[in-house]
Amino acid sequence: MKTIIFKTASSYLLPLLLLFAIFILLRGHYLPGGGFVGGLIAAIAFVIHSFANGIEKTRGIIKFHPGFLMPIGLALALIAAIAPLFTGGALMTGLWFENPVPVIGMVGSALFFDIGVFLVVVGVTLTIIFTISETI
Amino acid sequence: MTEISIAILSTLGAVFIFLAAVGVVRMPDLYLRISVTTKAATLGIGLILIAAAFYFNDLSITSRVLAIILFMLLTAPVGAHMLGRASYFTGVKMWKNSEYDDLKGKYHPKTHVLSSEEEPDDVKKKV
Amino acid sequence: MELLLVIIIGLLYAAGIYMMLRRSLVKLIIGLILLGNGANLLIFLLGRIVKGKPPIIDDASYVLAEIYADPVPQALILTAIVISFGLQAFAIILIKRAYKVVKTDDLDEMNATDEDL
Amino acid sequence: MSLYEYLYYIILPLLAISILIIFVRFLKGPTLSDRVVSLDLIITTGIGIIAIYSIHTNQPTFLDIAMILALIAFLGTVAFSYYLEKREKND
Amino acid sequence: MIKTKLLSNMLLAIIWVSLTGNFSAEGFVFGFLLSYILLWLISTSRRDDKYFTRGPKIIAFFFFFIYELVKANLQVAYDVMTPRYYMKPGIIRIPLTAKTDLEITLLANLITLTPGTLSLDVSDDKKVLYVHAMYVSDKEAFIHSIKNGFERKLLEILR
Amino acid sequence: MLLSVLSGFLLAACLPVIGKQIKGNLSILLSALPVILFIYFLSFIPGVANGETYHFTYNWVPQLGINFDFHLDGLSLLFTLLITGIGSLVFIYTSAYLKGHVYLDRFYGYLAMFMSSMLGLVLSDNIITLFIFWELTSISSFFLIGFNNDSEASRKSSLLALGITGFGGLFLLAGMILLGYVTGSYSIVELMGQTELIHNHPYFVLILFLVFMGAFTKSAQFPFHFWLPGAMKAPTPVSTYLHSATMVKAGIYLLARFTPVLGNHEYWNTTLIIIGGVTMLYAAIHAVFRLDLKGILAYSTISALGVLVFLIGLGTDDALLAASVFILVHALYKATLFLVTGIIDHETGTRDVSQLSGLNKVMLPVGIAAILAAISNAGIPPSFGFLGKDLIYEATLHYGDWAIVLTVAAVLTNICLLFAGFLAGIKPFLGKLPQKYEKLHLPSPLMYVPPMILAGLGIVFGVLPMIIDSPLIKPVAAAILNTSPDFHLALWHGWSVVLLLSTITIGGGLGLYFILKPSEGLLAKATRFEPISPMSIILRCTRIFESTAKGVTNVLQNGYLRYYVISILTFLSVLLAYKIFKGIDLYVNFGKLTEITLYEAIVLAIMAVSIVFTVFTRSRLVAVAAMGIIGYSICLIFLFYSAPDLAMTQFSIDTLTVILFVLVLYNLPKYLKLSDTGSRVRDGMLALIFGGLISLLTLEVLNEPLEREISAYYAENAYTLAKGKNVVNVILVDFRGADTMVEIIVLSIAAIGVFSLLKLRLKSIEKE
Amino acid sequence: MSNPYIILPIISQLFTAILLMFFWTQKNTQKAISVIMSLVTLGISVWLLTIVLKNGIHVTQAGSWEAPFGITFIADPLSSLMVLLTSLAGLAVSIFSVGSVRNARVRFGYFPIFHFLLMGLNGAFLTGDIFNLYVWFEIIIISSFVLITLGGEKAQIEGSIKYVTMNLLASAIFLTAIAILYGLVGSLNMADLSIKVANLENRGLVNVTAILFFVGFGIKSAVFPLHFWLPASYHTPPPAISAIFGGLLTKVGVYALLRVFTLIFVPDEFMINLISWVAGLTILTGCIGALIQNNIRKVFSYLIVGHIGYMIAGLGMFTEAALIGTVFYLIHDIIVKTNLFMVSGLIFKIKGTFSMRNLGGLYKEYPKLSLLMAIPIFSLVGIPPLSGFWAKLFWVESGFAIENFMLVAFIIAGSFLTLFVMAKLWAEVFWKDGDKLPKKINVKYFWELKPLKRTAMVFPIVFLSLISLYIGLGADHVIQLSTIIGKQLMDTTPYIEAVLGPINESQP
Ligand code: NA
Ligand code: NA
Repeated sequence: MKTIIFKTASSYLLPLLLLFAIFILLRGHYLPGGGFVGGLIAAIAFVIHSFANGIEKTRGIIKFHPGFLMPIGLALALIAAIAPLFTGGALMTGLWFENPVPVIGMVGSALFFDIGVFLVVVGVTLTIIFTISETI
Repeated sequence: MTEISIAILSTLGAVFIFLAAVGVVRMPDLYLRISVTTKAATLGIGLILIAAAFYFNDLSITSRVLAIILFMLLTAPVGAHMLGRASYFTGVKMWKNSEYDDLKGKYHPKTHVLSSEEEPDDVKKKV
Repeated sequence: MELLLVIIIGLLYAAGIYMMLRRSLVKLIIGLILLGNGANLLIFLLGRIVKGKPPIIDDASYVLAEIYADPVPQALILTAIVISFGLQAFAIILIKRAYKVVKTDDLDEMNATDEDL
Repeated sequence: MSLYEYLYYIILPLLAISILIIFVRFLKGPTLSDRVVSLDLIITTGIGIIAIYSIHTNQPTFLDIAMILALIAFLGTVAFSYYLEKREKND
Repeated sequence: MIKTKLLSNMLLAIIWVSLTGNFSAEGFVFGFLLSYILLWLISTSRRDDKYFTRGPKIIAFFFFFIYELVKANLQVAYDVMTPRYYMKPGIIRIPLTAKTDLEITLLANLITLTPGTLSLDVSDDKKVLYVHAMYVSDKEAFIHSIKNGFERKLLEILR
Repeated sequence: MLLSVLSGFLLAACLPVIGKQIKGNLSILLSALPVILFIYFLSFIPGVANGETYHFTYNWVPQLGINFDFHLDGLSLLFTLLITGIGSLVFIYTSAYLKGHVYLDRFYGYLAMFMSSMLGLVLSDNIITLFIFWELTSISSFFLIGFNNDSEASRKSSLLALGITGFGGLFLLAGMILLGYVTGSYSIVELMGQTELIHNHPYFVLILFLVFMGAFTKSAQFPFHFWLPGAMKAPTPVSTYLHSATMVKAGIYLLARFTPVLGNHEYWNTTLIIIGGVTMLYAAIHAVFRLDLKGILAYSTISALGVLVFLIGLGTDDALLAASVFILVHALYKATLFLVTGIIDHETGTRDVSQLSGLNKVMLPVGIAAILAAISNAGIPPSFGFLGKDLIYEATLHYGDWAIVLTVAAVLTNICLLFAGFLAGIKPFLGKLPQKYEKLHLPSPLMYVPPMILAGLGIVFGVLPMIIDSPLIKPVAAAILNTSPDFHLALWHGWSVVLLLSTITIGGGLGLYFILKPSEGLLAKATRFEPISPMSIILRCTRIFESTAKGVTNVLQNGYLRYYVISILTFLSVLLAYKIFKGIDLYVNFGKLTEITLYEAIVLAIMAVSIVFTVFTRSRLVAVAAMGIIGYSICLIFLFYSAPDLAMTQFSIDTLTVILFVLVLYNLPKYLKLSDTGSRVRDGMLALIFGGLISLLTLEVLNEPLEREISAYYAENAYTLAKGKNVVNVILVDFRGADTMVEIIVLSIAAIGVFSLLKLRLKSIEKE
Repeated sequence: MSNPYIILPIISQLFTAILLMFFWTQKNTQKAISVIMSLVTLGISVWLLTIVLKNGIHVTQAGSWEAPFGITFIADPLSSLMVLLTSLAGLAVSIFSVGSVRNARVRFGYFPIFHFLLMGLNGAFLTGDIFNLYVWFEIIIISSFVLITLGGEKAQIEGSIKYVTMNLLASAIFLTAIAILYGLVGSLNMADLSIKVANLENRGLVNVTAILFFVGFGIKSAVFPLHFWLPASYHTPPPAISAIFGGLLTKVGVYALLRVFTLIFVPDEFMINLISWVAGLTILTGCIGALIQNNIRKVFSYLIVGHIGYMIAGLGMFTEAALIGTVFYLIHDIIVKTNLFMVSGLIFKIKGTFSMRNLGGLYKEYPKLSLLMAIPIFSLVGIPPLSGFWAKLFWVESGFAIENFMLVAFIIAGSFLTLFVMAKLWAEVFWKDGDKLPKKINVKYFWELKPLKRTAMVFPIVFLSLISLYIGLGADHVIQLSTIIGKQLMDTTPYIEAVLGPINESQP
């Protein structure tokens, strides 16, 4: 859409929303939120940007096909899930670092898992919306 | 003291929202409805959110409330603009008592280019 | 409150079914979505509803002490919602593709595969 | 009447009634744009309800939902506008 | 350029800190790093942003604006609640002094948020703003009030 | 022994590989297998003659007690000798008959497979193994009948044959299983010891019925006989081997085998006498009117099979002895006649008996074989056939009150059979040789020697019955009777009623032969009754069945999705309603319900209206938007009832769904076709009933107390063990993290699906 | 016995799928990865079944949360067997895909989705949690949706709409059933449910819930009158996809029915009658439908329905022997149906059509291939002693034992119809003179393919044919295995104790 107003607003919204998305992701273990909603917000940020500036521009920002985020996220989640297997533990057994990390709190495999979820959700949402917008 | 300010803020907020609600029903055309609701609702929500900030009296919550308000102030008018513009394109009519329509004929129907030309006075006429 | 919710759930199921029985592919998908919503609410209600006590442990404590809402149905619904989203997204795109190749939204014209080819 | 009762028995119903009124516009239309306006306003009002409810239940976490509502309401409006323009173009 | 980036970065870090409510040094450092990465991720070489340099001024303008918003609402409220319509709506063409995208956008948004006005669109050559207004008793006076009111004040702050 | 049974399969399995090499003159080498087997089985004669039986056990599926338990007694020995003996001759004959045929290797493969199956059938003591071999004979027969598969008639006949025999086979299977269930054993030898138990068991009639169905279909008894004439589409060696000498006798074998188990019971005897009697008469009369040599032989074979069933049905010692003899008699002369027919067909190119005469002049050895066989068939002394016929009359004459009726039936049958035999065996060879056949010459000895051997045996056994009397026939009768009978075969029994009957038969048959001249007109007269023949009736039933099948399938599988949905929901609703109203004590515990508040009621009211609006609005977009409102209302409900995570997710997903819809809908055409009021009312009723049932069910479940063991555990341990305070999220990423893992995979797949659905365009070469 | 590695069949498929996504555009790499990893998974599955048979049931609790609090994965003989069968069929179809799936489809995610589907199947078999089962079902559904529509041809779309609708409806019903079950007992672990449901006093509600599960799984396994989607859709996608659908997908429904109706809801008399009637009518509709079809894939599709009826009949008789029969048939059916759909693909490649009217002469032109194809065709019929035969012994005997003659009659009738249908198919496709039949343009015929591709299409058929020969001729081993499983289906105590630990005496 060719509107200066929207275009301008969207370029400021993008970093803000991404920040918010990561915020939601990281605090999910303590308060409502988490990888899924966080990922959705991040995706929405890009979608809004693409509505305003066209998909090509948004693609330029992401630098690769968003679908590629899916295997990356899946791989991350998978690694987090099966890491315990290498030490003889059951699938998805929580592995935790000894001490809490500042800001984030306790860091463990669950966090990496959630980040995997986050990436997958971003990849999925963007793939779907971009594909359909392109073929309209 | 806090309680009273919360009560006042939330009442005002609710009333503004109520006004917006009545407005959206009562206003005779789409543009007026957009016009009414954007501000009434934004203001009303802002007030209620501030009431909440007062209530919790916590820095992180206050800052979050401010972030929401900021965000709404940023997006509400943009949304209104987009919807208004798109509606005009699709030929949503203005209220019969409307006085001017400077936008008439300025959109190129195919390319959606909006020109800035001022039309001759004889063309400019009441709707 | 449960009574009202029960009625709404029944209504959602009924509406979902009714929409599935229309001839329009779009309505069919809407029907399926309504049905999904009904099922989600059903899980929610049957996990027994509790007002205003989200299952979040507050800053000071280590366990959920007082009466809290059952977190299990919530987790189930979350999963179900997300999964249905994936399925719905696909189904919605299917509408588009179907329109492209069959040139209609009318389900009655999509029955060639039941004929003997 | 305590603040809680006030919020619960006056403000919350007032907001709910507002939604009901807006919903009338949604039902009446007549154009899709009107419905989008009312949808947007319903969500906005929803944010108000959430804020009041978070006070009532003393759960500040609900405010985050408000944030997401605001964000997504915007997305919805944008998408509908996008749709309206696209559709017009294809006619 | 570097300065602009740094400032945006700082601002985002501050927003992060207020979002999380964690006003400690670590929180800030983390927010700073995070926004640094984000800015790096979303940056394109063509960008030339001045938004973040104007941060504080914008916040000041924000409070001025709240006042206008309340005023606007009261006026509309009256019209909504009373049975008769007092309005004379119309779409008005307003020539712009504002030049940059940011100026135009802010102006348009502010106009939308003020009494009975709604920015419908900006012409593609950025010379004209089309505004839908509820009360246009006198067209020239209306254009003048916009240009002298919001636009001037805004440009003062921005430039 | 296992090897001897399975060797045919091995040979068949090797043939596709080595087939190319043996197609030429080497094919006769394959005959070595049946010859060796024949000799091998001959070696059992002395032992069997002494009343010994041999038992061989090879484990196969001991779990079920299904093993290769081979039991060799007189009965099985007779059959193995027939199978391998006639088999040897047929193998030899084939090497000349189908010389140079492209698919000769296949043919031998099927033949070998058949031979093995047949051997397995007659040797098995285990009734399940017996059934397995039984089915294998049907399958081999299917392939052999359809050997000339370019011809549609061949394909049809083979399907028909397989249809009938397969159909019966399944009954037999059920019967065998039932026998096993009743007695706890699958061994025939053991079953013989439990006759009393079986006879008195409530399932006895059922068992009889099932076994009979198997035997009758296989042995082409009325009314299942009609597949056999069709089976004559097969090359002549097949007709010889399968459809006269061996396979069709499997049913006879089965009945004989089960006589000690199931026989000696009123139902057994009556049924067999009636079915056998009807078959022998019906088919014999039919044989008279045929023109096609093979047709004549087919019907006379059916008739002969009827005679055998009839005899087994009589069940007396005499009758069973007669049956034992007649099996051999028939095998010898009928195989000869078939082989001869094959030669005639091969040389003259026709099988129309009205066109054939005087062939003796060009192929005398063949004629001799044929005439000898016809004599044996006619029961003219001193042939072996005479001996057989005498025994039959002996049996009928001594069958109490019904003796006269039965004897008359037997005589009539034999007259017709005699006629048929003369028609096939004598008519072509005597008389004037048509000019067109003058240049014919004798075929390869490989073709005419086998029938000569068989026909010769038919006379030798008649003259010297002692050769086979105690070594072969006696043990057969012993096996059928399960006792040791005392008798001797002899050509001459002195002047008796039996001799009179024989004379009448021969006289009648000869008379008929000279009066009736086979012609088209005669055939046409006979075929007038075709529409009421069992074949027509059964085929008509099949057609009705098929069109019903088509109708039912088309009605069920009508292509309209909504009817599929309706059928599912009706099914579910009926079951639910039945179970809810019948099994549940309906009540509502109001004390447990929470209060109703105004704002929630408003939200729910809005939701209800939106639902109705979604359903009834005419615009798809408005429906989608209304669906959005439904979603937002649900979001608020989640919020009110302590589910912030859910509210967030529901809200975001709902909006995304609406957006997707919007993006997809923009180019869809207006939907105009509205369904009629009737169907809308019907759908509405169904929907409301279903929704109502779900509501009712929900209310009832709400009355029950809910155990909270699991959520209590989560509440306890979410922070202490899983280090998270948002219990829902802890469940999602930890307690039930596997769900979430799967969930994101679902999303990824959906995204890939969307991507390929919209982007993938097949090039025309890639479309399939 | 606790063993965290029992989930390896799932993990290895997931790993494969993710790996394939990284090689999105490299079709040859994808093919190689798919085949190699299918082999690896097969190895893992063999190992799994071996240890389960040797040491008893193996369990792992995801997240190390003791049952019933976490999600239990459990490898009992039945689930390990299903995993093994999935891996066998998976390997065959993977190789077959190398030869038969078009590059365009490979470039749009065929192989990743295929492995996701296999992962979903393995997950469904190995999980011990009812909601987790739902989730795996969704994986199966979504990946099958994508596969069935991959290419987006008209027939595919039309078929898939029915497929999608019915599966989503089934999911909704399944989810409803889970909701009610949770609302009644507050648990999701199947072993735990087994105990808790048995202890529930309100049997009426339990029965209603059972109905919901029955219908939900019934749709998925395509029983009458819930099956209509199957004949409408299974013949539409490319043959490799049909093969995996025909072989495995409906059997997941059967598996779920077996699991739920032995472990959680032990059928009462009403349920037994219901299942029996449904089974009988399923056999009849399926086989009758097959009788009148001309498209060979539709013939096979209808036969899937009919033969699902057999397996359900085994459940309906609810005796140990009948269940043994069902398990045996399950083994046979997965292998043979997968094979048959591959055979149909091969026939299509050779002749360019699926229609019997236009097919013919195969026996003349490709005698050895025809004989090869005869193996699955006649195995399906159950010509003794081929693999389809043995299960019928168990069912017929059970039917007589419990005096359910109706089911015996249906099974016999079904066998006869199958025999006739397949013989007709043989006569039409292989025997009929094929010289005069029309040739299609724009189709790349079998003989034009590269030798590697031809091998890739023929080898898996050989592979599965050998397996079905083994099932038939070496029936003893398979029966031993089925007997172990059938026993455990009737006596669920080992299953429950493996998950929850020894049950104390106070619980009934
Ligand atoms: Na979360
Ligand atoms: Na989830």
